Amino acid sequence: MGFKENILSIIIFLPLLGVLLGAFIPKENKSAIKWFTLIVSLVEFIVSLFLVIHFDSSSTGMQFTEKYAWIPVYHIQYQLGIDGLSLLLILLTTFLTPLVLLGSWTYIKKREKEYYLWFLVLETGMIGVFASLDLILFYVFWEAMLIPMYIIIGVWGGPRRIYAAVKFFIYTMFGSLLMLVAIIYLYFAYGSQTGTYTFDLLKLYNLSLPMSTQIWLFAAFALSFAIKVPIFPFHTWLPDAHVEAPTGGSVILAGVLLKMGTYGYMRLAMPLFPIAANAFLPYLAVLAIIGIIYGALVAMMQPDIKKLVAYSSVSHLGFVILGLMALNIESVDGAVLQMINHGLSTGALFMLVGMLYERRHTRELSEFGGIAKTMPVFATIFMVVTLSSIGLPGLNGFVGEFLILLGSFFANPVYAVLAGTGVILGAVYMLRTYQKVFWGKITNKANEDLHDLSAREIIVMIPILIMIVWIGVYPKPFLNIIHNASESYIQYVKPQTAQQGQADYQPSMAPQMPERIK
Amino acid sequence: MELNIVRYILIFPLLGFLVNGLVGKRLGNKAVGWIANSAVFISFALVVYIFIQLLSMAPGSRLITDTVYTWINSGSLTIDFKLMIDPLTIVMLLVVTGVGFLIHIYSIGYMHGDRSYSRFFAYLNLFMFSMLLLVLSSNIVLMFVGWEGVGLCSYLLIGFWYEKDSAANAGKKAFITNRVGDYGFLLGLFLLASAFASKGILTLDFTTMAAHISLISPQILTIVGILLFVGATGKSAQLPLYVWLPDAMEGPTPVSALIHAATMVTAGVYMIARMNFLYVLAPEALEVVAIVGGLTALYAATIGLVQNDIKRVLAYSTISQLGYMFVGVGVGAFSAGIFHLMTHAFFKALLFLGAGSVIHALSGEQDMRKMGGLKNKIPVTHAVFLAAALAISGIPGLSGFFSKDSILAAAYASGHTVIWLLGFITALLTAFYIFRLIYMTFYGESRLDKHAAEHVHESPKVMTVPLIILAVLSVIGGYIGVPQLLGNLVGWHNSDIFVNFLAPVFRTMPKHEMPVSTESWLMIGSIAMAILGVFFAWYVYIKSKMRPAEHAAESLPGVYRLLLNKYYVDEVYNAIIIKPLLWMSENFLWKIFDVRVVDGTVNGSAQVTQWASTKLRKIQTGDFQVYVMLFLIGVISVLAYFVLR
Amino acid sequence: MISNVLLYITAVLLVITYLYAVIAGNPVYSALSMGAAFFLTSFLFVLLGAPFLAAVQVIIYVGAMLVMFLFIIMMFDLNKTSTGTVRYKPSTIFSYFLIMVVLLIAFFMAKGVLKMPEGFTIVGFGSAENIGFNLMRYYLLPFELASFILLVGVFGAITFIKKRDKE
Amino acid sequence: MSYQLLVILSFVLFVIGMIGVAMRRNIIIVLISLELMLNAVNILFVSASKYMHTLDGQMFVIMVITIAAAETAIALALVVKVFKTVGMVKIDDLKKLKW
Repeated sequence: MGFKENILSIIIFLPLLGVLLGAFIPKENKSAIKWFTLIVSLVEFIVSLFLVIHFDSSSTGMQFTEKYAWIPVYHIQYQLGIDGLSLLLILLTTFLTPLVLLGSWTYIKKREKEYYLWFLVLETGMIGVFASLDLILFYVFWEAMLIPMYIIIGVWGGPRRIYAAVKFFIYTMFGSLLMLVAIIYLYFAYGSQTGTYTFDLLKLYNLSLPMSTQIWLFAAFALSFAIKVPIFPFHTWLPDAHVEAPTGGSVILAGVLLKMGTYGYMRLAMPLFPIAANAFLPYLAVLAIIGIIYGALVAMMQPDIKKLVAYSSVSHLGFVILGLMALNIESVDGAVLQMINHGLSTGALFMLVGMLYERRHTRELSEFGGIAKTMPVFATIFMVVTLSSIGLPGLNGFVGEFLILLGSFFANPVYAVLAGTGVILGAVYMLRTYQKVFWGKITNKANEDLHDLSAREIIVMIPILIMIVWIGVYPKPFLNIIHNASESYIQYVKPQTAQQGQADYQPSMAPQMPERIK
Repeated sequence: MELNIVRYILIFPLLGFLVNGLVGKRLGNKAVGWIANSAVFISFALVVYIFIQLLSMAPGSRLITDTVYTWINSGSLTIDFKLMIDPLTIVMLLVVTGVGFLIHIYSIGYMHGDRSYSRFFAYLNLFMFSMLLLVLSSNIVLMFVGWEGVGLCSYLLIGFWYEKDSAANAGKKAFITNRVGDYGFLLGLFLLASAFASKGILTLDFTTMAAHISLISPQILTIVGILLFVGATGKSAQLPLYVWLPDAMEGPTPVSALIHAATMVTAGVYMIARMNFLYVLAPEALEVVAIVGGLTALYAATIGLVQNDIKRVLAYSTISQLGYMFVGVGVGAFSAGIFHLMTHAFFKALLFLGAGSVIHALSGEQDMRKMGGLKNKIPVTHAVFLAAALAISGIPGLSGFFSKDSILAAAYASGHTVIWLLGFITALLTAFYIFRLIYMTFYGESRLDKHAAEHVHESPKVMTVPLIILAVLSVIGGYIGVPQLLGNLVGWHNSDIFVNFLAPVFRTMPKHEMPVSTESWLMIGSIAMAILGVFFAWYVYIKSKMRPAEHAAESLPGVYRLLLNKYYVDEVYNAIIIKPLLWMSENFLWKIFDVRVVDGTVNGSAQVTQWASTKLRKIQTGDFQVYVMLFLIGVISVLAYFVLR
Repeated sequence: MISNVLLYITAVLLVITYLYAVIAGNPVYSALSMGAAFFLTSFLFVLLGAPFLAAVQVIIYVGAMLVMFLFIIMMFDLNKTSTGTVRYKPSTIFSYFLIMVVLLIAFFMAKGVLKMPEGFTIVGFGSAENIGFNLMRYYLLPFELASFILLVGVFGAITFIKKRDKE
Repeated sequence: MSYQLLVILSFVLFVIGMIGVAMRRNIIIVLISLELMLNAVNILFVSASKYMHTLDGQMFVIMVITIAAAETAIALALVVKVFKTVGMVKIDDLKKLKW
């Protein structure tokens, strides 16, 4: 029971321990609570760096595995393990949480204690989702993480928070219940095939079901994750949830929670049901492309900045899904990287919008204009994040989008041609927003004496900016971590593709796994 | 040859950007100017050093590379951060750093007293970095990084005075129009990559691609060529994506000179020259390039005839001259295109900076109708402006003559008679509009405002010295590329140094020989056109003192208005693309589809549930005896079912 | 044979007392009729071999519960407040009729005629001794739980009635 | 007497009690009917106990009696409370359970 053997459990439950201890801090002592939770989350981040140090990017299997019987009667295990995909998402979670806590310092003005503690609970849930290898454990974390988010939106949200929180909750529950049914079906299907019952994901990968069954199971999983991602047309909860959620909630929602959907596709839905996945592949890709264009077009017309960023998420996550559906190493690498990128840049955008909201208590575009003059630092940071979001080369967004588009071009040029328009539209709506908020003359009296970012706010933004530049300039370490995860994903899903009719997914000019040039 | 100092060409402007951008405000304007200028100067010095190194190498093997690190690796795709210098690169580097440095110096004077002085120089340095990256990169993806980087700087610098709405709009327009082009560029890149990948060589490196290009079918190459050219039309302001460049004049004048005349807009030409190995195998694509170039040259020149804003005239002139360059590369005369690129960088930068000097002298006035008679008040500016005007008109002996003539000769020689004719007519128009500008600005009676007239002054040394240097370059710059025809007259063998220097870089198209007499006649013809243009301008604006604007407006109102309004292209784009898209997004996608259909479905199901509950709750009478009864009926029913079945 | 006759008579009387308890307009009559029914039940228990239960029946039902009911009725004069007696709803009556029919049919269809065992061999079948033995041996936990429920009932009743200090 | 008749007897008694619960307005009489229902069940238990020759039925009766006692105590306490606050013991006036 050493530190290294149980490192994942430690990372998962450390925030929860923090919650237990933090519960003893009196409610009135607000700064103590803030500092305490911040320190807990920072310690958590440092501990999670341990994973990076000991992560072996050349190994193909799961690492840091833990396995204990949990409910032996039903063969439910407490089984953890991560690969490159989970590692990056866990790091993203532990990286964003302290920033979110620090960013909420002055934003939250009621029930501070509960707010900060709920965030730690949320962190436990999120990391648990990314680390569990047992389907029931996964499901438990998946549902558990809904509760803190529901409460964060519902208690600290905007005027229509109840509507948004309920919408968020019901949408997600609807999907996950279908998933639960599918999980249980899988359990019995595996049992009837092999005689042993298990929820172990790694064993279930080897289960081969007939097409007709796979279709239904895949549909259940895919719908659940599609809502979470969200894939068009299941996206309408997102703008509402984002607009009403407090800044911290939005950041985590966009930064991490949406990734659970894409993670689900990559970890569960696609590899578990390869035949069905291949049958659904073109449809999902088309939905992703519709999402890219549609999200961008709708974002273009939003009068509310936060709603705009929310719709841009729909567009960006369309890219991720497209990357996953293109099924070649470049696109999948790009998709995973784009998950991280989106977490960083959209998270940062939400934080920045939150800072603006804190000053002006409005998010209407028409209320702003000419702010670059009064808030130069803010304007600069916003510009960098905007550029990252529209995929300017040299910043993180480009690497992901480039790989995704390149890979999807290999898979089917039409995908890339259509999805590529999203790149243009992305520039249109982001620059339009930037211009409306920051450029022009100050027309609104209220904007004349806005104070620029405080030191604390700058500290919140700097780590994100560093990551944005780092991934843009030197993405290799990240790609190395991702590499084996995406390769095994392709291996699980691909073989059936070959049988199912190459022509559909492999146009004549596409590569047959080309050699590397020395 | 691997040479590690190449990377320092990039690093210094980047450092200048970081220092000026992060702490520039606290350093004071003087320090900011020094930092920015010395960063560019060091790069320039390094380039000169490498140029000398390059010259010392054998002509066939002039290639210097510098691999910094592996940037992206995914599967079989590896993209290195690798820099490369060959003769083509070094020409671009010299132009970019040389002209760039002069413009940096000029900016010290021009931007003097601006509130955002440090921001300006930070952007300029960032631009230098991106442009150098574009030029130096050894693979097409890295080139795209620079490509987008210069687009970003262009956006930031056009919108430099962001408080002006027109500037902000122009910046956005530039970026988005460029993005449309980049979309084509990216698709071309993808197609190229997948074509190579299907042959088992997934590469985007210029050298490797050049070595294996023959594996790929010409049809694909043609598509790739056209797609890449779409990118070039965006960046280099060709039809139909030229619309952003005239608006880009909202930026500070040094920016117009550096980015929108000398360097960035020529990136498209450079790209096609760099990809010559591909275009040579895709003659149809080259044909498209040449046709678009020729049409743009004529088209922009006609608009330039009637513009009244001094910088806009120059902007349309730039578009027109870029058209020439595309004609040059389009007919396969890559070195001629690059040669014109270089001379154009000299004289167009000079024209812009001169215009900046005029504007500076007139406290910001840009309308030529409110100028006139400035010749004696700002003599230095007048002199250099005249030199540049003569150069661009193609008056023999100046740089523009040599480069333009070699392009036209190549066009004619390769059988593109129509394109040659377009260029030929454009030569006349060019001479006319540029001398119209000269005459309206510097000659005739003064039409200045009272207020402006009092303050007319020559620019300080820091501005005029770069002007003079550029003027010298505009005059003599052509002599490195003297056509062999003229060289023979004075017994100078290999007079076309430039072409010979670049020759190893370019794949050659099938040679078209043409008789000496034809070439001579062509040359005489274009000289005649240039002189004719100057003469017309003199006749119209000085001799007869016609008010051609009014005249034209009366006699040919339709044509005049069409030209003045730039063929209504902006309006057409607005009406057929932008408005419908916005309308559809807002009114259909968002308000109907999103809110009504999707949310309607979701909320509708919630409402159905709620409606059903309000009806069903009537069952809940609150009367416990009814509950008892119902409960018992339920129990009994279950019991009855089990017993009676 | 005699016991059988007694059983029939008791059964008939039971039905009558039950009916009267349910129908009676005055709660006092109703309560008293219930008392009669409890006595009859206790007699039935004796006939069915449960003497201990018969005793308990009388003690608890008659001695405690009936008294309690009467006490409440008297104390609050509840017999005077009641106005209407029965809520006649044809549907209700019909449903109960239906229930009855279903129950009876169900029972007859389930089994044939079941005879009571005649010779009764176990000595002191329902005696206090046997009951106590069973209760303490096999039913200890339910027994304790029942005592607990009683305790809760006591507390509950007291707290309900108790006047709050604040009010 | 057959076991069957005893069962029928208890059924009949039970349903009579039930009718009382469901149809009387006076809350006291409703409670009385409830007790009568319990009693009917007790009769069934005891006869079953005799029929099956075990004491288990009788055990249950003891439990039922205990529960009935507790229940009556609380129910009557409630009646007292309701009477004090509402001043009524008519069951159709107590419809606060609605919705």
